[in-house]
Amino acid sequence: MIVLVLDAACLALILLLGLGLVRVIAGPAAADRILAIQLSGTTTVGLLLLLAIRLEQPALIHAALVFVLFAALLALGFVYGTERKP
Amino acid sequence: MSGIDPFALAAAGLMAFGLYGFCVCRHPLRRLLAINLVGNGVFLALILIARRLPDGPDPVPHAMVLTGIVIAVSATAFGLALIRRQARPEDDGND
Amino acid sequence: MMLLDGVLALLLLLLAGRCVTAASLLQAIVAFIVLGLLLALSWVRLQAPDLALAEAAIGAGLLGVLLLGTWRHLPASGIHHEFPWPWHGMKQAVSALGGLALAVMLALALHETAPEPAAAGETALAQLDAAGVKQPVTAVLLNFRAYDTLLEMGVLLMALIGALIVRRPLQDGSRIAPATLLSPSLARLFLPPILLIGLYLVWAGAYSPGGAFQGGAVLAGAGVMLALTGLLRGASVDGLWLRGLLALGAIVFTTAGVLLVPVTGHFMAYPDGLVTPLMVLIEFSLAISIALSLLLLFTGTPGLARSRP
Amino acid sequence: MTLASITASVLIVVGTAFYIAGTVGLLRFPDIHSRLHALTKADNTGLGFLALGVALLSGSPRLAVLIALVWLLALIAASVACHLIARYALDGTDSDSEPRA
Repeated sequence: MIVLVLDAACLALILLLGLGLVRVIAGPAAADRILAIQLSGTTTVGLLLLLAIRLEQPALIHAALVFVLFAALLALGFVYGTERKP
Repeated sequence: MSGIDPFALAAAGLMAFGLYGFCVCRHPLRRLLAINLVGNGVFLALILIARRLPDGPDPVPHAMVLTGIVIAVSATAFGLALIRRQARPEDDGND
Repeated sequence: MMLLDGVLALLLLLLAGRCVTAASLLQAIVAFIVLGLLLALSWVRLQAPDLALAEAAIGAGLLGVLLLGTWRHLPASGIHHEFPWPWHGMKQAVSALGGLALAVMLALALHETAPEPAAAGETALAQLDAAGVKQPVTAVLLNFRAYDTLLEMGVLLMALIGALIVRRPLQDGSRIAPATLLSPSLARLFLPPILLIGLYLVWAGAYSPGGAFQGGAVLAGAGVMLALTGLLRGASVDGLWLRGLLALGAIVFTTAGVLLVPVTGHFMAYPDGLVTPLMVLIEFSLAISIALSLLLLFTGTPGLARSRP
Repeated sequence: MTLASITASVLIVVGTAFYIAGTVGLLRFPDIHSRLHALTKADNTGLGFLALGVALLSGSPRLAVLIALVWLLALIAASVACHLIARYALDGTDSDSEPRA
């Protein structure tokens, strides 16, 4: 039962990730594409947490942590140098 | 149907798209991305082959791919440095 | 789970296609970054959590930041839209046919090859007790195929040297101070847990997925975060200590290999009693060198300096 | 089927529902700022529910703390990322073909 719920949730999340790709492709602005990266990042973190339990690999939680960190870095890297002076 | 591994198709597709992009795209950054696609396809293929060991995945291809990821990134970083320099040659010497 | 794999593979193909056919450069880069995220998930599905960690940190994370940084530095005039679709011209059509042929052959090759146990992998698994670490991938990297890892460290340093040679001269002080106070405080909040995770991953490499490369990349990520929020900046002068730390991994690795030749009779062979502490020492020194090299590849400068607030 | 696993299932389903809401918002909302709002709030609430459910299932306090850390960092990162992207979009010259060097 619980396995079924986990599998269904994983499948739902990966499909949502696929749907989010519409924003990667359609844009229209650069910020939308970066937003799509943020969406993929959060969804991937959720998927990794689910898979950590489903596949019984606690190490995947570390991977989720690393993902959180680098998703933030990508947003920082994108706006770097474009910020207005105070 | 069950005989075909979707990841095998993905590996083949990644290499093919990479080759196509490398031939067709003109911007050097796009070509760099295309090479990375080919690399990712090769990594995927290696890991697929590593699954064939009966008791657990084969650690040797895993280690090779790990090495490969780092090498690919450092080579790409060098390529990016070259692209930056090529894009703005006028900045020479104004330190 | 089979369905999950199918969707994952489909999305990988979609993004790869998007990456080479996108009209604007940023679209291609974003497709590539998301491809990296999905590849990390694929590694999880292919029983390679080590690679998932490495891909998350290096493949999708650091490479993505580097690509976005380069995109930002390109002059607007140099970027023209491209429409690389197969029906756009003769060259495109021929390349598409070539790609298709390659894909079919590779898919057949991957599908047809008879499952044959690989000798090297079985030996590695059988000899795991002698390696000094419990994690097979770490054992292969640091012990059974230590040459590879040493040379990899060399390649990383060469790439750094190359990037420094071709870099544009740095204009000190031209870095824009972040206008929002939020991002430096983000960096201050994130720094302790990141450093902890990075060091933990290096340490944990001995018995669970992780190791010098993943840990080093996370540590480099911490540095990149400091650089992006203006707390740390690239400097055009370097210190001897920095060079020393860059070379530390290669030096410790080689020294351990050479000094123990009289004991074991082979280059890069380790005696039984010493093997575990040696592995830990080598792993940490490699992690430091990897983190610094990746960070300097990002800043593109030979040195680092603290920014004054 | 214990009480813990039933609770966890409910939490995971609720979390997934929030993810669906977030993605639909990203696709359907008309401008970048409302998309940001949909994504940052809904997805991180969804992640919170998922994390709670997964922590319940993990059954070890160590992993639960680690999962809580994932969520906490994700919240901080998402809020800062959202702020930065919103500021960038406010600048108005947003076009993905011309980077401002």
